[in-house]
Amino acid sequence: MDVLPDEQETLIQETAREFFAAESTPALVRAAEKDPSRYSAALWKKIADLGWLGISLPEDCGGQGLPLTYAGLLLEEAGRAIAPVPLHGTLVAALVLARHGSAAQRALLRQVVQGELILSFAVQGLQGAWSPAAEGLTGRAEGEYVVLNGSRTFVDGFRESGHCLVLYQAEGDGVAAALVDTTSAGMRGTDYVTTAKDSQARVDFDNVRVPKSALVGEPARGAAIARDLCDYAAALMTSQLAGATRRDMEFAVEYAGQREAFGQPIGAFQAIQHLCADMLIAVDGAELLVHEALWRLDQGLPASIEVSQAKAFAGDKCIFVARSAQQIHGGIGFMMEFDLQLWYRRIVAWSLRCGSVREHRQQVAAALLEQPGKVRLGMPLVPA
Amino acid sequence: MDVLPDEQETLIQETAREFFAAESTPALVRAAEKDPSRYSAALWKKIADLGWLGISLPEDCGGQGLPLTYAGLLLEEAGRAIAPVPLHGTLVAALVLARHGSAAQRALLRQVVQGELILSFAVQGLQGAWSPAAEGLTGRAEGEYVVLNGSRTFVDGFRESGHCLVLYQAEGDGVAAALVDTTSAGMRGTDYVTTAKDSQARVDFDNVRVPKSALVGEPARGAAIARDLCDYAAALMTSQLAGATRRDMEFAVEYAGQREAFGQPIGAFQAIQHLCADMLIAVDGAELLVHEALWRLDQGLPASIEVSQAKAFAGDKCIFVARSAQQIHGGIGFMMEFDLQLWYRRIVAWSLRCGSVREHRQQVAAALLEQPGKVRLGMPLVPA
Amino acid sequence: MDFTFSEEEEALRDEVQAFIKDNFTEEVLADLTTGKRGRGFGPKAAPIFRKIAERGWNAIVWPKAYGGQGGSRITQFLVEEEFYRAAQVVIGGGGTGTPAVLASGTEAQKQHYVPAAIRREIIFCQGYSEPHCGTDLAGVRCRATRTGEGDDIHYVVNGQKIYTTNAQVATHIFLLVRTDPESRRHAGLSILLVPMDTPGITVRPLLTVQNEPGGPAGTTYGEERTNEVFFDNVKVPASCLLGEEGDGWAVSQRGLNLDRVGAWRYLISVKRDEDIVNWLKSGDERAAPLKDDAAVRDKVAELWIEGQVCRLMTMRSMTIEQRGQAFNYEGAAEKVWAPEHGVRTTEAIGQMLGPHAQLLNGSPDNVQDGLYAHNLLSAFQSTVNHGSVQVMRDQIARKGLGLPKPRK
Amino acid sequence: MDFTFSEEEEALRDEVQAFIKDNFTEEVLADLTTGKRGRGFGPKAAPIFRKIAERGWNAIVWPKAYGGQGGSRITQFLVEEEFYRAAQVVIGGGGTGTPAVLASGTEAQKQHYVPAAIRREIIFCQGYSEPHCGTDLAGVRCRATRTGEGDDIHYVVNGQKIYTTNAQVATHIFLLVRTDPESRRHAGLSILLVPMDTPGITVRPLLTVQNEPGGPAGTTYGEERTNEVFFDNVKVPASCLLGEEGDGWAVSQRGLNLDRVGAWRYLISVKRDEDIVNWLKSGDERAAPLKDDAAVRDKVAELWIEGQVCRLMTMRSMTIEQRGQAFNYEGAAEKVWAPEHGVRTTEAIGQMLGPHAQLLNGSPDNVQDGLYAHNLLSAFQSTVNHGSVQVMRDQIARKGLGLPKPRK
Repeated sequence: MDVLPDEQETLIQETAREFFAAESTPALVRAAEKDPSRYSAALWKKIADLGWLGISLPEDCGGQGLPLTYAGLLLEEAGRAIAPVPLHGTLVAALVLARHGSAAQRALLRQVVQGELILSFAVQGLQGAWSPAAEGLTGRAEGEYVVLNGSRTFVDGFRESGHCLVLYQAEGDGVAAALVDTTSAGMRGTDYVTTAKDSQARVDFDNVRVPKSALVGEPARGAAIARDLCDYAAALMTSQLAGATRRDMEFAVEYAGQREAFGQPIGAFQAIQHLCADMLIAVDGAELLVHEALWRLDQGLPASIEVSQAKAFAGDKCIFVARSAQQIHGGIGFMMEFDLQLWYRRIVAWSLRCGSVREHRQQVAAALLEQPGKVRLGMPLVPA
Repeated sequence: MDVLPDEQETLIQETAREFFAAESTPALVRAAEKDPSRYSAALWKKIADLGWLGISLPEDCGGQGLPLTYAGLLLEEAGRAIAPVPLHGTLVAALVLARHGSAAQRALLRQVVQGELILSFAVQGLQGAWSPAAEGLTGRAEGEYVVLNGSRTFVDGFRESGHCLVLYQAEGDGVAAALVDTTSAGMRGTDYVTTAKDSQARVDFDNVRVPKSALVGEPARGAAIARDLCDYAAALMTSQLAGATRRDMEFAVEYAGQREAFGQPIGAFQAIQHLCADMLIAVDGAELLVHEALWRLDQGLPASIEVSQAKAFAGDKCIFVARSAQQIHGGIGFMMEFDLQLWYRRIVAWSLRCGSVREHRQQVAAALLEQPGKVRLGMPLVPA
Repeated sequence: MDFTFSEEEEALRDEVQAFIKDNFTEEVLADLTTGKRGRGFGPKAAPIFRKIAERGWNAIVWPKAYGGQGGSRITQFLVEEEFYRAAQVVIGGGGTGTPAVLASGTEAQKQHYVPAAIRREIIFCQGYSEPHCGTDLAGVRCRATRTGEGDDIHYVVNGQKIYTTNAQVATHIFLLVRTDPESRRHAGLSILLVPMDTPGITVRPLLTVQNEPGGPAGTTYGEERTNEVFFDNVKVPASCLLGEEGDGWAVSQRGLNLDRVGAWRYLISVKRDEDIVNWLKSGDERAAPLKDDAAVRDKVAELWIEGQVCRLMTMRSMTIEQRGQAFNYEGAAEKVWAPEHGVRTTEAIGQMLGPHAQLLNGSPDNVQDGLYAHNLLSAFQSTVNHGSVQVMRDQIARKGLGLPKPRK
Repeated sequence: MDFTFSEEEEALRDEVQAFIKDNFTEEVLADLTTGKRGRGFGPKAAPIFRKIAERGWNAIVWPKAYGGQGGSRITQFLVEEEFYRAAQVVIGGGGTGTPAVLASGTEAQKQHYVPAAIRREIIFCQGYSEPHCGTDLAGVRCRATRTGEGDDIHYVVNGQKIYTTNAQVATHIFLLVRTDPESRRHAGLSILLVPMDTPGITVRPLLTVQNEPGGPAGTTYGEERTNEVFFDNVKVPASCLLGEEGDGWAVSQRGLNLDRVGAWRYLISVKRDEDIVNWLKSGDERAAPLKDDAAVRDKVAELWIEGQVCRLMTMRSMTIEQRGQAFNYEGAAEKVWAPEHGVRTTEAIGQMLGPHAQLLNGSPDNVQDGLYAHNLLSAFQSTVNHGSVQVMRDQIARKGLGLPKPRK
């Protein structure tokens, strides 16, 4: 038991922090918001050159084979700098493929690691529910193809991704996953306009024919694959969110230490101090929870409930922190020309993605109340 | 529209405040806690002598005929001084009898006004649900009698009351009410041990034969009578609770102004100041809500939702205020020999009586969501 | 106590609602939304304001001597509520300016400004905040130097204001300046009523987080634009001084009871409480599972009840005004409770809607044109402007509860 | 990062659980409950503490040189958690006293106090608070005057302490006194280790809100009794001085890292999270409708997650200790989060149980012997004792975030 980053973890984290601070400047973030792709290809290339896209991918896929906690720290740092790159979607899909993909699909990961192939994933239907049940998109077997019909929503980076890892309901076979070429006929992405000004899209499937070679894993493993996808996605989204939120808090603390009112730095007022203390506690809590979830995922232990705990907590508290940071800044925080809003808008979006507070709490409640036996904090729960 | 007490209301309130401050001392409260009856007969007599037991009863029942808001202000002041008297139960039952009772029952009210007859009421079953549905006690007609079987819980002042206004489910006839002589055979009260150290009891009915003359109102009006009983009870409990909570807050403010730490009165620290500000807002909110509810009840307007609003808000916020008052006091507030805990223990109990936060919010939600049409704040809602 | 509007008031409400139905057509509402984007109120909306002024509805509470109706504050509130509900229009006669002129102006100033403000020929914007001081206005540095002789006695203004909402459409700025350069804090300040077309005034737009894309009609928080206003040797006649020179702090406080409360503040804090209930009942497929979720229902009820407290606190403020009493802590309490309630509602709705709460105006799949997403971007602003909740809580504790100032 | 206990630690847990099962019989538990009522630990429980000491479980982390095991802080935590869970017993070796003696004592003092404390022959109570100063201990007035000569150099203590938990069973008091009468605030204080049987010491019981009736076994908050301790010309040998005279503030701070965190604090903050879930699943008729209510489920999950944060913050503190690092703000953060979480849980359960949450131990119809009702009476106490949440937040802001002190 040692819940803080060790030396090597700290080293990677600090290296990433310095890199992103230098490379992912607010000017770059603003430029990406105006770019149709919504990301910086130059920054993506630099990240790939550092080998970070393979940080937690197996060595036989060209990765570094480091534990998933390292990917989490990387996402925290990318989130800290609100780096405009499709890191989350690519890493999540790649991790699933590394674990469950065919040899051909795993071979694709070398391109991913080199920054030549962006991936996305698609889980939610029109209702927006975050669930491995894959509602809203059905697949019908037709010879050597599966024909997909329906919709996926909130697919981040769809437009720039070469392949999209799609969950669907296979007729008679339950949940299944396929790695779909995003240029397939009948597939149409429509960009959302989000608070984050990011690249989330709705994707409609109109008789999209997917070759069976694109299916991921055995049919019997569909539910497990879907579960993994949801767990990786929600956990790493929490990492990214926690990282951004910590930086946002630091902005507020810095500002409070400098800005004067009533003859004092406003940070000398107890009301501001106590607010900042609560902000720190909230970010720390989110970070501890997601570290545990990622560590368990990495160890191959059941972790869905730990993921839900982390995302539910972060979804609730990170908005509190970011809103408080805005409040401490007063009017200036609200101005487009001031950088703080760049963080706020993303924290809002990220806290809502990959499962709402309500949904993740429902998972935790079911595990607490629907499983037999007494519960004890510290003893893992199993999803109901 | 004028939502603050007018001159006459203020006069009554101030008179009651002075009276209770002088008469309902902490020493008297402590003595009553040790008395088997849990109340002060001497104080009850003085209140009766002032005519206050009839404050909002009709003049033809010996009352003063003042609007129900006056009874509310009286309960606030009694609550403020945590007066150990069965005022709430007696007034609630009397108000229902004045409105729905037979001539004989209304005639009893003269005894009530003179302080010679204490009343109680019984609504809840073993589940503790606060509802006019009268679950848990059934009445079977047998000739000129109704035979009651089942249980009632959280009946305050049962032991000292001469009559108890009981809700029950009449076989085939829905909800009904009866004014039951508490010495009836088969009726057994068991005292609860509550945080308030008050006189709440469980009352079991084992073939209790009640003459039909004891029934209140026409059978067809049972639901309306039950609704009135619940509304009066929850509203006036809120008044009592708000009054006690305001005093509790004042204790904390007084203490914060005097107690020194770190070279200042603790009330000079912004953290304490802001906490006190929130406490004031909370008490004001509870008071405004219950004033509106009582005013509407008095005007004969639908008021059940307004009552639920007031009780739900007070049930949530008054505990916050009282707990904060304890917190501001530090260790001393926790000591039996210090008076603050007398208030805290009652605020806990009263916030839980006559419907929980959860139950009252359910009523409000149903009125909002189950009734047709759009809602608008300021336009009354009808219970679903 | 009395918790209803009078029959006359309810009749007036009907009349106003009928007027709104007749006049606020889709076209006009679109025009107003454009206006909120900082490009003036447009040709379609302007005549309606004239009609409102003709009926006296924007001046019910002002004295008859200056073009008002000499009526009740409660009635004025009722009418303001209807207009704000229908079209997010604040019809009050001149915002901060008019009450201050009535409280501190000379007879000539009252005659000049008040009737014109009622007719909307004069529109004030408020020149308070400066880049280095937002909440702590006693730090104002914008300088006004008195100079000249005889008929040419005037002030020369130099400095900068920020967050000057509506500066782009206002005819005058209600300007807090430092007239005594040796003074500190609250002393040595004055109020000038400066025509915005005076040479040397530059207005620079400041775009807000609500600007790209702009919010839908009905978004209650956050203009898409506010302004910086620069003063470069601006010459202002001495007749523009409101009250005594050096008495600006007191002048700015007088008549400001209602700056932090009233129909606008109330409705921006509670409107989403109503909206989300009505949306849950709307039949939208995404609403159905939420409507029957007890956790959502519990939260909706909690928020609704909090909204009722907003309403009752507003009614309390109106009662105090109508009785001619002074606020103690009540305005500050409302300015804490209502904005923070608005934030709680906004964030709770975000949690109900989940990912859809990210989707702004113009996005596919958004909910009610992104109303709730736009709220998320800006609801907290109300906890900052017109006195932060921190400063308001200080006031409640000190004035309302008599708690001591920290020892120096 | 590593989020598991080692295999050895899990084996030890099994061993401890088996020990508890064998030894903490109903009789012993009843005896312990009586002990919590302030009447000593009783004859049945005492032998068990000896067995625990024999196994070294209460001294895993202390140095071998003084009777400890020289083991890991994490292992110590694990064992402490099991004992506190089973019987609300704090098995740590001597509470505040032992770490302070280890940190600041002479070799002779270490040899004298530590092994005896491990064997439970010495039990310290903590003499910090005085009636006029609870949180602000720098205001201590209890006087100790140095006097005498040669072998008879001693202190004469006069004054009063309050909220001295366990003074009625302690053998020694860890006493913060003012040795320099001219001193102010943190200067001029000293620590004396005073035998409680010294003439001139009077212990007066202070009954708490938990006392009538007493809480059921398993109530985690609030003793039923604490004490005032009066010192009337109490003669204390100079050898009882811990550390240097005048250095008492530093001595009291040293080795106190764990005063605000650890198994006891963690469990009093989270135990009800588990209890309410287990009760909801218990089949109690009153639980059934709650268990399926989505609002209850949402709240239970929210609290559970908060409880996990308590656990992880505790593990963070243990990690810092185990690594031999110093706390910055982490102990203070845990002392804010965990107690306030305990209050939130307690009040939320109150709202779930409704009227039954009023019913105390011994009442008909109560839930789990009134456990939750007793919690309602006292959960907030944890936000006050051992440093109030206000003072803890000050520390987080100043130490953890570097925010400035207010300007004088």
